[in-house]
Amino acid sequence: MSAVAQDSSMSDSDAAETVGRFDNPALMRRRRREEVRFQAYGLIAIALGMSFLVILFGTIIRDGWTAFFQTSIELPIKFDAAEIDPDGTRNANALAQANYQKLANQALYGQLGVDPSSRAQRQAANALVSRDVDSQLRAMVASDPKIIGTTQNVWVLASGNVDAFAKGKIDRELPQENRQISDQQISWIDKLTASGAMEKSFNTGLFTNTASSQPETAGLAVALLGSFYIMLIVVLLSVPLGVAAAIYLEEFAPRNRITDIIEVNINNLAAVPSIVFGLLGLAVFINFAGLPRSASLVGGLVLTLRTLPTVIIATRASITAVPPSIREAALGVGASKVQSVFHHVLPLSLPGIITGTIIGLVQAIGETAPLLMIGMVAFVVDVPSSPLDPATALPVQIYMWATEAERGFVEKTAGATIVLLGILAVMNILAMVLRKRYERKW
Amino acid sequence: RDQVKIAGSSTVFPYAKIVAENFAKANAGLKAPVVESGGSGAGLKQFCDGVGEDKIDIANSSRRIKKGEQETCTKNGVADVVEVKFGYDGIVFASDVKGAAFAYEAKDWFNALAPEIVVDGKLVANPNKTWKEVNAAFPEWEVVAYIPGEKHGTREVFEEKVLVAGCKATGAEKLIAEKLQAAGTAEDKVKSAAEKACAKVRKDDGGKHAIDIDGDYTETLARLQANKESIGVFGLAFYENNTDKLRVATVGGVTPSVETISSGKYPVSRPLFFYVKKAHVGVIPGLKEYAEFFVSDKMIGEDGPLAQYGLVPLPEAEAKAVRETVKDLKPLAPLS
Amino acid sequence: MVDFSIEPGALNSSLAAPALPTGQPVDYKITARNVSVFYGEKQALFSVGIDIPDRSVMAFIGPSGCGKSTFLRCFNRMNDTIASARVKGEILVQGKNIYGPDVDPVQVRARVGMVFQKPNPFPKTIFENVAYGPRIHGLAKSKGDLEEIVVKSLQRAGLFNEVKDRLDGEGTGLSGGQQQRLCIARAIAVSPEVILMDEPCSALDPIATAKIEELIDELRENYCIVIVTHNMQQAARVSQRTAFFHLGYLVEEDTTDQIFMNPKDKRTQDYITGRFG
Amino acid sequence: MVDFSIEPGALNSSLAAPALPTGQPVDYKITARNVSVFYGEKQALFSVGIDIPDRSVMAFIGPSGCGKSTFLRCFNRMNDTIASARVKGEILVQGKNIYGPDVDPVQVRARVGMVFQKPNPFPKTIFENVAYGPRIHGLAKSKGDLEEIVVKSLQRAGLFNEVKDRLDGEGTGLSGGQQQRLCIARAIAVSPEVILMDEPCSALDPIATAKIEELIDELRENYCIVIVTHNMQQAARVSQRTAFFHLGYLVEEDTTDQIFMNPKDKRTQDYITGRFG
Amino acid sequence: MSLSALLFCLLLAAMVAFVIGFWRAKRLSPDNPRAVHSRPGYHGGYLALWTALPAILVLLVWSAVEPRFIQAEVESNLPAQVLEGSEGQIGLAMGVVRSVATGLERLTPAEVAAAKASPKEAQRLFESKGVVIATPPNAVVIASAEELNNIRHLSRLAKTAVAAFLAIFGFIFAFRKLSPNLRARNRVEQVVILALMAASSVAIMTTVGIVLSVLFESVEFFKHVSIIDFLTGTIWDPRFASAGDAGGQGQFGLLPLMWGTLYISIVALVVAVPIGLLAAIYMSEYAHPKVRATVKPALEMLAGIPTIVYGFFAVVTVGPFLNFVGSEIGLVIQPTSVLTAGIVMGIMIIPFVSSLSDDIISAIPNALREGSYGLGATQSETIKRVVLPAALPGIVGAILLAASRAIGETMIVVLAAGIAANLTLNPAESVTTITVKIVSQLTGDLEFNTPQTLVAFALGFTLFILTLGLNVYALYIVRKYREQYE
Ligand SMILES: Nc1ncnc2c1ncn2[C@@H]1O[C@H](COP(=O)(O)OP(=O)(O)OP(=O)(O)O)[C@@H](O)[C@H]1O
Ligand SMILES: Nc1ncnc2c1ncn2[C@@H]1O[C@H](COP(=O)(O)OP(=O)(O)OP(=O)(O)O)[C@@H](O)[C@H]1O
Ligand SMILES: [Mg+2]
Ligand SMILES: [Mg+2]
Repeated sequence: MSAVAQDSSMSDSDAAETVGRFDNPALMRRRRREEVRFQAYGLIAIALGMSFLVILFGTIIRDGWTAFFQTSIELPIKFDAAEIDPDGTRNANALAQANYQKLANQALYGQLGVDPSSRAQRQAANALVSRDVDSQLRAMVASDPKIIGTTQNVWVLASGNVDAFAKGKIDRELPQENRQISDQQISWIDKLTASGAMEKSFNTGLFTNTASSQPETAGLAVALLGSFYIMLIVVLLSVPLGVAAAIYLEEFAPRNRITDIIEVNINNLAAVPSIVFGLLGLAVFINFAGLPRSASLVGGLVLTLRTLPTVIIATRASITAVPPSIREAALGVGASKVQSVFHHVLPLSLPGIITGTIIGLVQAIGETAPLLMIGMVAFVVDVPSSPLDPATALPVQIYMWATEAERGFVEKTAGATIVLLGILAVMNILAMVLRKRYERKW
Repeated sequence: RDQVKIAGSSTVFPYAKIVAENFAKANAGLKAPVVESGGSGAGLKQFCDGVGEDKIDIANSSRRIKKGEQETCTKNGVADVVEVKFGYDGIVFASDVKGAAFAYEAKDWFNALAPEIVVDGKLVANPNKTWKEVNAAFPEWEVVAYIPGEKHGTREVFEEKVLVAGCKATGAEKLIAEKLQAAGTAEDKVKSAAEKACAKVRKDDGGKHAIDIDGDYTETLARLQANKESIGVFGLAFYENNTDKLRVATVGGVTPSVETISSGKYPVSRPLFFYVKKAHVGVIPGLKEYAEFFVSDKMIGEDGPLAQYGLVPLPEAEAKAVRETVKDLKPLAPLS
Repeated sequence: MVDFSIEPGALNSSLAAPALPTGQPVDYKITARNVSVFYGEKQALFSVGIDIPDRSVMAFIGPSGCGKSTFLRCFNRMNDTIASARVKGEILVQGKNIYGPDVDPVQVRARVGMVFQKPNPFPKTIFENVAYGPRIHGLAKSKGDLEEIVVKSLQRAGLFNEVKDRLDGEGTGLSGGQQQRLCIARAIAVSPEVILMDEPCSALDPIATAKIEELIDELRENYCIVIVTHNMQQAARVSQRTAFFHLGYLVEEDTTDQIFMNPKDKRTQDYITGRFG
Repeated sequence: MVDFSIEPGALNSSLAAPALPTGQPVDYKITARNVSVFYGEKQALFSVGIDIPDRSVMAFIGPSGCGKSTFLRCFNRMNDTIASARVKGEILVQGKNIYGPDVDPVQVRARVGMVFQKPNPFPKTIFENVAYGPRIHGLAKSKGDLEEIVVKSLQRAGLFNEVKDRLDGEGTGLSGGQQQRLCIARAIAVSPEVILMDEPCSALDPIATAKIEELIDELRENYCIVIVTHNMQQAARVSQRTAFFHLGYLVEEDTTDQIFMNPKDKRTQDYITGRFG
Repeated sequence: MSLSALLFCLLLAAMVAFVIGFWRAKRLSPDNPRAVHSRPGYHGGYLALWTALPAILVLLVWSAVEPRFIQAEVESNLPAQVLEGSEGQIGLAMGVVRSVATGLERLTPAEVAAAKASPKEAQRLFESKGVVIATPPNAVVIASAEELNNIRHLSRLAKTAVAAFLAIFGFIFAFRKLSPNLRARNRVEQVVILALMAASSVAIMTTVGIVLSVLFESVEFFKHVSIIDFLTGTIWDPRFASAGDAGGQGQFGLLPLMWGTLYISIVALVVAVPIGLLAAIYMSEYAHPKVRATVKPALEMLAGIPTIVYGFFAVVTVGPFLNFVGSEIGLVIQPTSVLTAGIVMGIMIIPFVSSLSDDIISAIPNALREGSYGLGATQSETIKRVVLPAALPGIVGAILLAASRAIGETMIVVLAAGIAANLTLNPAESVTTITVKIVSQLTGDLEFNTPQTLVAFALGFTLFILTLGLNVYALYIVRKYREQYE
């Protein structure tokens, strides 16, 4: 025993030889330090993990929150009957064919005092509003032909570059030739802003628009719907299949070579790079089964196979953690094996199953590579009405926007990521609630 | 199927998108085509997979179809393929907007990136570590160039129009050819073998001088911003959309632009194609219309949205020929 | 050391276990022949044979680790659930070999109930613990029926008063003895024909023990009961016949009186007089 | 129903528990004052106070669910591990309040060992189970030392002979009684100052029980032992003082002789004569 | 009736059968439920299964075969010049026929007549009903389309009849079997177990599918490149088939890629396992439940961020940061390096370790912890020596899953580790992985039937074998250290 002063009055060394050993203060201090250190490690680990999360989210949100706002310009547009409907027949087809862009441009020239005879000036002014303005005006006319001949104040979308400039993504201080926005345009923008004819508002188009080659009109509708279909398919297939497979392997399968092979095989599937699943999907679902390319059904099936190993592994792990005495208790009152599993083991392993499912889903919702092989990395304009129609998915949209050249897509990329993270957060909160309901200690 | 399906090059993808979008607006009864991006090779592979409703109708490509690919096509029953060349893609060199200005000659690139260069009439391992050593007019930056990875069609153009040209200009090619001949390479193969050797890129210093980029130009841009003293290779369209971040270098004294490229003054560019499956015309609604719409003056003309985006338009004569080809659906003759 | 042995002679007076009426044709509920059990390579039970009459209590006694639980678990094929365990020989319940090829072990277990050595309540409410068996066997026609069964079983197991106001509390939140009684209630709730009890009273205080013994006595009227116990007095009190096990062998089996007062085997005698080991 | 009560008079002769020598200044190892325990809202123990002398055995008796285990678990702050449990009052071990603010429960538990009601061997080998405590407390200088401690502890718990040739077998593969003895061996391997035993013999046969009782007797020479038991004879045999609990209250606490022969409280009397409930 | 309507009807029938079975079983022995082997619910299930299952199986098979059969039938009536064409061309023609057939079904009889009269009118009519076709349909096409509609109609009728017959027959068969002795539970449970088994066979079939979908192309690749060179080569330089030069073959040495894969995965695990495991331990053993309830799902979000976002994070933030740190301490850390990729990937896979381990640790029975505390062990000792060993198999499973994810990850590596295949020990240099090469060879502008693209399949196959080996080893380890509690 060391001679160091004893640090606890508990250690009254009354019961000398044998009993005093716990008062080895050096050892005790070491153990206590060990304990503190261990807890600290845990805290540090959590702190690290959370700070990664915060940093990642921070950068994404910093880059992306502006995507939820959009610059528009208010123009007094004269719906000139001579321009729109020269014959005066109000024929829908004729109305659709009219040159609405011109109406907007003319309103703009008036607003800014542009000299219509200078081609350069005209072009510079035209570049302020979105090329999509014609669809907007056409839709207005189509829904209410009575506005023909009147002048309406219309908020039209500013072009991507103007939007980026208004959000400070293009540096005003740069020399003109290095900017997408000329000095002339800047002065116009300043003028519009000063007069209140240029404002930022919430960008509903981000959710309702489909793919577009211009950042200001590009939206996530197709991707959201595609991801929704995919997730629906993945949840409906991978959870029952995965849980069933795990139950079979853990509770019913005889322990032998074959189950070993299956076990290894499932673990192995989890390591197969996701693009290989894409190859599989291409070979099996598209070439063999004849399902259409680019369809979210195929995407869902491929990601189901991709998610399955995760669900199976997590489920098996939590099934093994259920103590055998619970199974015995059930069998002892005359429950069959199937009953004991479904009545007792499964409910007890639900938290683990939920975790596995969530991790699998979270992984599936962020997957791009396999979708590349089955044609979902695509430009899709039409909103899919069923899982058999061409669609994209959120991560794919993020991937495609990330590789776009235009400045406006940079914030769109981050904005779409925020949307994805929002969905993840919702899924996680759901899982949290479920897990809480089923968690038990015994 | 009531919708055209397209796949292929990611370089052509942005152009195809713009056309697809406008196509739908211009044709009320027809749906917008679905355009996939996955690389020319992947696109052509699907394209040559056969005819049928479940196969794609058009393949975009940033290079010409290869002989082997055409053979596969024929073998799979895709006999008649219409080749449509719709414009050029300029390839530019750029550094960070606040960085130094570069005025390249092809030989500068060769001297910077080749594994062996000519010094005093002899081939030696490339000793150049900084751009200043390559060319005294350049700043003292370490040689760090982000060049397209080997999977990119751009790489081929870079090698052919820059490295091999530089190789020839510095006289390295001759030395290499001599060396090959001495090593016993057959006479008729020496030329191509030497050209191939010229296209090699140095790998010394852990490969930090020439860094392959497999991703897109956004990746190159990100890397450039992470390391401001470096040079990247971009497409003209990408550069034009990012002039506030990039400073373009001249090649042979010519600044790259739509005009200089279409006039042929700027040397580094490549044609862009798409291929139409003739068997699907008349079966898939909108296919022929799409192809015609694509090559119309409204799209690929000098004032069209593609040029606005950065496409180098075809010279008028070529454009006219292409329109003819599309109209008559003239199939591509077997390549030699 | 305190002497805690029971003098053989003393048994007669203090332990009033009624012997089986002789002369009657005995109706055996369980018959085991040549039962050997292996855990992997290790043999835990060696060729044991026994006949257990209906409407009576059979006690298994013997030193710890001698194979009592193992043998008991053979009667409802509970050993099937241990991967390494292998059972040889045959066990007839009501004349039918429960290890026969076309036998459904589930049905065996429904007929042969079991209370385990370590209390193992389900991590559910107390009510659900007891109601589980009747539910899966469809013993209750209505909710009222079910409640009645649960209450009755809890009462018989002597637990009802303690838990009556928290039937929807967790079964695992009970004290050790309460858990054991809960398990007993759970077992009798399905009224099996045979009840196997592996030291049902080891966690119980004398009063609770008395209640359980009373219950056993009552159940004996209709059922066949096999009980493992370390408490010799208990064996003497509740059982009609007793079997003594040692190192995996059935050493001696006879009426309880015989075993306690007149053991034939030296080992039995040594054990019950505490002169063992 | 068989009468299994112990006549108060009979105790004197058959149970030779030596009472504490009187007149000496008593040296209390544990002193509890006003201890109340709550599980969530429910109060399980009501303001209990007790003094436990050193070098003696204190037995807790009482009906199932009366709070014996709960109280016992207060002595080494084991209740800390149950999230819903709250302890009020103070418990002094060797004069120091173990619920004091600067007390390390770990150190408390090292000094106050425990054997649990349900055997809970670690899923390790038998050797590792016993070696675990000495290892973490650094009690063995060498491998030989450690082996010696393990063997000795197993011997004292009366398990060594049964498991000597499979020390590297799984602790969980033992029979119920063997597991319990393993847990006892594990607890004494670290030779704590106080040993708390929650029904240590409930899973044991008489011989093993005798061994454990012998062990308790032996340990008493140096340690303070608190034992929960349902077996009145056992309480009488091994303890010097006995405390009777009922419904969360400490009803009576006195020398074992007094409690069994001359209980002051009606409830105590009823309980030990089996007239309870 | 359409397939979905039929399936719906069968499900309805199954429900009815269930109810009938249920009531029938209740009547079997109303007083003594024990006299009946199985609960009424199982009898109901038995009846329902017999009613619906055979019919559904037959229907599914029928529907799988039907299109081919119909196609063959209609095809045989197509004009000869179409039939002479390739299979694809016939397919295209059939596509048109199918579209026209759909169109015809949407027309009123009067319109049909009009359509038959004039192809142009037909095209216009179809378009007005939402069926767009490329060329005006001629008479032959319309005739074929009508035939197609007829056959479809017939087939649908037959299908309905067969399904109805099977359902009724199955119901009667099963109903007559209902008796107290019927082991309905066992039967139903057998079906359940079969279904479970089928579910676990999906995994096997996936593997088979994967092997098959990469095997042929791999074999094709090995015709060009010797398998030995591939496996033992130390240089990866598959030359781009340069301008007009088809024979541009390079060196396909696997080792640098394999090394890169393993190296990056190891770095990722070195980041993720300690952080994940310690976080899991802290969450399940120390933290307040509320903290756990928020931290756990928050960490899980890390797994869902698209990898391209991670990739750009690596390029823009982590790479330069490491470079800066390196230069401060006098090391050259390239912005794209093993470290960058490993660290970022490690961050991504943290939740795989943390969440799964947390669940598994929480599932360890409390009695074990109490046993350890009772001996005076500190909480950390208890965790390290009792809880973790008991939880080991599950934790290994979690780590394996994380490792798997790391090995299979692509996007992060492309951006953060580069695409240069180096065989280096220096973590500050850039390497590349098998997956990167798979993706880049598959998605590039390369010619598709050259070794340069075929190698992607060989790589996929090799990776498959590689991870298989790792998993076998892991299984062996788990078996060895497995601890069973209770
Ligand atoms: N699952 C098992 N695996 C391996 N051996 C086992 C297992 N269960 C029991 N044994 C061994 O079989 C023998 C008999 O065990 P059993 O549980 O039948 O004893 P027991 O008579 O019930 O003892 P106790 O009275 O202590 O409960 C013992 O040696 C025990 O160690
Ligand atoms: N974890 C717990 N949560 C809630 N209530 C509990 C818990 N543990 C014990 N109780 C309750 O506290 C009371 C006292 O329990 P305790 O375990 O102390 O009884 P005991 O005297 O040891 O009984 P036994 O002899 O049956 O073991 C009982 O009513 C019990 O139900
Ligand atoms: Mg036992
Ligand atoms: Mg207790």
